[in-house]
Amino acid sequence: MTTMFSGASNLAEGVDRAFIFIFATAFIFLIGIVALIIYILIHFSRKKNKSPQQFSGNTKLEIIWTVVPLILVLIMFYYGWVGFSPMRKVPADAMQIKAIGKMWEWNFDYGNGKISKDLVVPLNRNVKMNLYSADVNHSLFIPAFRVKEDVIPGYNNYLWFRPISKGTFDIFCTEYCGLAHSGMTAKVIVVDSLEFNKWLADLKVAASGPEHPGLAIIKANACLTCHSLDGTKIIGPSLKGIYGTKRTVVTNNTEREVVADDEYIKRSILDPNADVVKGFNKGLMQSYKETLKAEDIDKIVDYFKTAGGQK
Amino acid sequence: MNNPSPTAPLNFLNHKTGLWSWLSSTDHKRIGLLYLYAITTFFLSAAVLGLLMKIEKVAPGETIMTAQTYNAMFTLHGIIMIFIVVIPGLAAVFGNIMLPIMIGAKDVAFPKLNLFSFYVYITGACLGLYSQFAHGHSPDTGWTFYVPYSAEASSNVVIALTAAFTLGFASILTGLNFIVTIHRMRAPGMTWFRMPLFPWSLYATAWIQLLATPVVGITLLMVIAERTLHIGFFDPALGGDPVLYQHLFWIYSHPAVYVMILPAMGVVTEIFPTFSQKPVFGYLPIVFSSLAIALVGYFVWGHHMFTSGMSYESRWFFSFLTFLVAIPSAIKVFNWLSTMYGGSVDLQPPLLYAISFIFLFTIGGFTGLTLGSVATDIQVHNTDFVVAHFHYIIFGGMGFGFFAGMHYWYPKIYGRMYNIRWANIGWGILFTGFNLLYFPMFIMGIQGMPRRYFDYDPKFQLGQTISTIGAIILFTGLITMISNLIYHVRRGAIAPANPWHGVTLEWQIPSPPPHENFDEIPVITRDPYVFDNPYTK
Amino acid sequence: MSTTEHSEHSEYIDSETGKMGMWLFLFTELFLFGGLFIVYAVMRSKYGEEFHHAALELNAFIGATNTVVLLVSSMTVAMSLTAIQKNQPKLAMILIFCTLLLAGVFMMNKYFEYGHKFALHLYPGSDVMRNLPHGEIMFFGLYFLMTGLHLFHVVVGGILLTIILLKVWSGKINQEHFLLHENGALYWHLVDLIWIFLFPLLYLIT
Amino acid sequence: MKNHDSHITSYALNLKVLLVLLILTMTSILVIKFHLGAYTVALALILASIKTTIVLTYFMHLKFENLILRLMVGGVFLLFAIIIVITFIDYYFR
Ligand code: HEA
Ligand code: HEA
Ligand code: HEC
Ligand code: CUA
Ligand SMILES: [Cu+2]
Repeated sequence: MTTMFSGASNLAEGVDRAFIFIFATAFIFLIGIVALIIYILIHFSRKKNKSPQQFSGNTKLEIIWTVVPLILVLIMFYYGWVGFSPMRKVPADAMQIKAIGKMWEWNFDYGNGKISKDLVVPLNRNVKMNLYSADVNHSLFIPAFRVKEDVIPGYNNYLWFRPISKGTFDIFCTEYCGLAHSGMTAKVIVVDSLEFNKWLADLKVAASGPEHPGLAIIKANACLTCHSLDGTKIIGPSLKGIYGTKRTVVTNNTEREVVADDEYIKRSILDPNADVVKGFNKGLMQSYKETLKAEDIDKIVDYFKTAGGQK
Repeated sequence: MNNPSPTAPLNFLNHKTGLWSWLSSTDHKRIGLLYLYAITTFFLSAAVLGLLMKIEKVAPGETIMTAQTYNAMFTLHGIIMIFIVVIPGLAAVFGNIMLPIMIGAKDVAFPKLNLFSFYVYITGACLGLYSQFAHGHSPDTGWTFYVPYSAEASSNVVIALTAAFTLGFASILTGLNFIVTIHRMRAPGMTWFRMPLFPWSLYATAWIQLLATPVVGITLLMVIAERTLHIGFFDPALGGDPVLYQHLFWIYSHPAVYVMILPAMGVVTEIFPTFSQKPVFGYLPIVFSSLAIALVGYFVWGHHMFTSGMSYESRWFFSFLTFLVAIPSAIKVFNWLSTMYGGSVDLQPPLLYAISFIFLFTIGGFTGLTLGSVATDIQVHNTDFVVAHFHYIIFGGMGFGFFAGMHYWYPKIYGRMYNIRWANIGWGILFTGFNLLYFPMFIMGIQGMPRRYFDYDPKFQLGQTISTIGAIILFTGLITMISNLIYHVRRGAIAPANPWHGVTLEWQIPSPPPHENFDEIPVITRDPYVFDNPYTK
Repeated sequence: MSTTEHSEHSEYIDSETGKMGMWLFLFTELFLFGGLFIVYAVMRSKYGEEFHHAALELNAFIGATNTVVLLVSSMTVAMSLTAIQKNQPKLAMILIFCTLLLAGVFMMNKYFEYGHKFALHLYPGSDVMRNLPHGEIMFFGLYFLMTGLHLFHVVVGGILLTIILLKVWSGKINQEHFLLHENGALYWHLVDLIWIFLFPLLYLIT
Repeated sequence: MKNHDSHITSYALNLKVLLVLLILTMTSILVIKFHLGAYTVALALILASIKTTIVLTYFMHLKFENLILRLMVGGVFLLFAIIIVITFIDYYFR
């Protein structure tokens, strides 16, 4: 289970110290202010105090309550700064991992074509994440490590950390990036070095063979945000092995069964709301009439027919 | 709008009747009321969206709406609340109604321009709504319109941008009008430092409206150009710079948050002396802190971009300035407390709201400091912590300030009194619901719950559910408060000219004020807050 | 303070008040262009070389001519105000007319300049433009947006001056009441001011 | 209500101002030809600022306006300058 508020990286201590100082100050002031208000309301209430005093200022007090908060905020600034500055000083020996954010998933590239969906890192090793975006702004956020940096197209942003405890932690995307922004999550798994080396060695090199042109089109048009190719249901039905199967659809409010042939798949892409798959909502998928050329759709159909995500 | 009873003396509400006399009036008080009705309507509709979002989040997964709807919803909620409700908000309503009276003038400097800017505002607001219902998707970019997403999203972003642009224009015109009014129309003898503090806060606000709004105007135009002409200032594929957009956006939008809060500070600054029957403590420090907030507020915009990949130097620089801008706010809080200290404090609804303003604003302000510190902002940026921060400070600050002003000036504006008991009850429900709704979001934010999330990890379930319950309580409170006010506009007891024993000029004329405010322009001979006949029962 | 009369009843706004309103409006215009200048500054610091190269495409001669045209028009409009103040409405009308003529010349030049760019298919969104190096896309994007917005102001200023011309003619603007004239002139000077910066930044940095 | 207290700028002064502006324009065109590298921009901007000041003072009558208005104009330009400088704290150090 994920630990929620214990720091799991070397950077956590500095950040938490700043939190504690600010919250402690806030707490003291808030208590003081509330106490003073209650005192005033009781002691100077109109029932008790019928002759208000008429003073209207006091230079000494003004100076005190300008200088004291000033000193306090300078201390806050100081803690914030020292907590932050190590985040920008990457140790030279840091291991480099490329994090690729795209709508709406994370890919972690360990080099040599080894790409993983989860971030696996060795305990007590410095890790530098180089952040790349394939489309819009994202942001890589690992709460347990107290790190976050935006992933912006055209920018070489980075962050680094050294995990100091083993476990599995959340990764969130914290820059709004469209429909499935809240689904753009992943995990960090901190393991010890040996285990890490073994895991990396076993990590399959991403298939480098030529991709089916239909699949490329499917990827390029973000179909995969709503449709999986592995059987899981996302926003739309999974398209795994769809070709030739029987589908229960609702046409004009009547249920019927159709076979997913060329015709049906084309219709689903060009006029998705004509046959709405049972259990799914109408109107989510928009027609791709404007976006996809006829030959592209043929390629998609061919992909389902031949490769079809069969395995 | 208000039935003129046969015996009632002529006042601005009844000296002319008929809808057209309202829609074409250049009387600042009527324009202020038009704004009030428009803004209340928009506020309620956007608030309902907020409630719906909370209901969606009562449990993880999809409950009452899809992700697309949720995203469109927080976008519309944010756009309406920021651009249509809180930025014009207090200045357009109470500024319009009270500013000329408080400085002893018969109207603002450019009454026709004032009416014109109201219609610009309405046009912008309608465009904003239209973007929702026009053919195609509702915009789903968030109120910040960050590129490249806003340049690519297939929704009606251009209409929404045009709406924001138009609303900005209305805001500029209002600001312009107020600056000139304050410079040129003060009653004889009212020197700058004899001016009450609400006009002072409006003066500081107006400068921000005037000088910051055009920047966002041109920025939004650039995004429109980007979408329609494909120029690509912000599109990395064409060599543009997405972070530059963020700079331009926040150069406006940070100062804009002070457009929201400064008039609210002005309102409570009027309320504390009246209900303590005691001069304001530290008049000059309050004046200069308003000006300081307005000025320094221009230079801290980068604190919204601490994680955007800005240079290291600018990150700590902006952090430093952010802390400095907190000092004038601190000065104000302490001066308000000292104003009450030693007074004869009468805990009427306006004061109740003003005191809750201090409480909620302090929480919002201190969490603002948490966000201003770079190290901690890294953790809580774009999480529910930020959402809680700005709801505390906007709703708890500006919102409660607005309610305070509403309860304070209500008898003046309508010449009638609301039910005090129900006002207190409404406040109690509102205040409880408010804290239940937003406080858990601080905790979830620190734990890492990101904002603009349709769905969430089940470990946040408890906090989210409490928060939803809070939203429902808050909803009840709002209904109670608003129905009390609406009901008594016509049926309330007739209010005297000066029910709270205030000393500023608006209390020296009949309620409701006559059409031209003053039969004779008053000559001012002393400071604004002199209570020489201490009120004793 | 002289404004004791209620404004709904007074036909003329106090001139100090009106002028201050105009100046404040000019400030917002400055910040409107200011946003573009910020973008320009940032892009230039990124793409100095390419800006340099792209600027060569612009016709500095037309730019310089237009600068002179605007400066002269600024003077004529200032003089027309002097003429009104000295109670020489005829002269004032002639001078405003000259200003309008110069504005026309300015727009003609712009027409040729834009026309040339369009002939080369150099306009936002065109294929030619899209295939340029990044810095040059930025430069031309800024060029079109900045000069386009400026041109829009020239048109608005022209309309304003026409109205003023008619009012001088009908005697509504006279030695006693010339607030509108003064404000129109201020607006026209602003148009000139902005061009004073646009000219070196776009045409001269080669 | 009337513009009586307004200052009247003479025709001759207007003409002189125009001449100075034209000379400054020529200077900036000529200066560019010298290829002063990084300094050209600075120089062009300085010249433009001088021209701006002249237009503001004489054509726009700032010289004869009250102090408040002059302070406002100065303040607005200063504010804009500061905003540019602060933006460049980001870009310069990147
Ligand atoms: C009315 C609007 C308003 C106001 C007044 C403020 C006031 C402040 N805000 Fe807030 N803020 C917003 C509205 C506002 N904010 C909004 C809408 C956002 C989110 C935008 C978005 O992303 O959608 C935001 C986001 C935001 C961020 C960016 C967070 C992020 O995205 O990562 C930051 C960071 O610094 C910040 C800081 C501050 C600070 C330091 C103040 C200060 O001015 C507060 C000063 C007040 C006090 C300090 C309390 C009173 C003082 C005392 C009781 C005395 C004791 C004081 C001391 C000892 C110091 N705010
Ligand atoms: C003035 C500003 C303001 C106010 C008052 C509110 C009020 C509320 N907001 Fe608002 N909120 C914003 C400004 C504001 N918000 C902004 C700027 C954002 C950022 C948007 C973005 O990310 O782009 C935001 C985002 C935001 C989110 C974050 C979305 C996300 O990131 O996932 C949430 C989630 O809970 C939320 C909830 C609420 C709730 C429950 C209220 C409640 O307080 C509302 C209480 C009111 C009611 C419950 C209803 C009252 C109804 C009636 C009285 C009767 C109705 C009658 C008729 C319609 C006739 N808001
Ligand atoms: C916004 C989400 C979304 C996107 C993006 C999307 N779809 Fe769909 N799709 C759906 C939903 C929901 C359904 C089920 C309802 C229906 O049939 O209309 C569906 C149904 C389908 C079906 C019928 C499936 C079946 O089980 O019978 C096919 C085929 C299909 N989509 C293909 C595509 C292709 C190809 C793309 C990209 C070019 C795409 N979709 C993009 C949401 C989406
Ligand atoms: Cu990716 Cu949000
Ligand atoms: Cu801010």
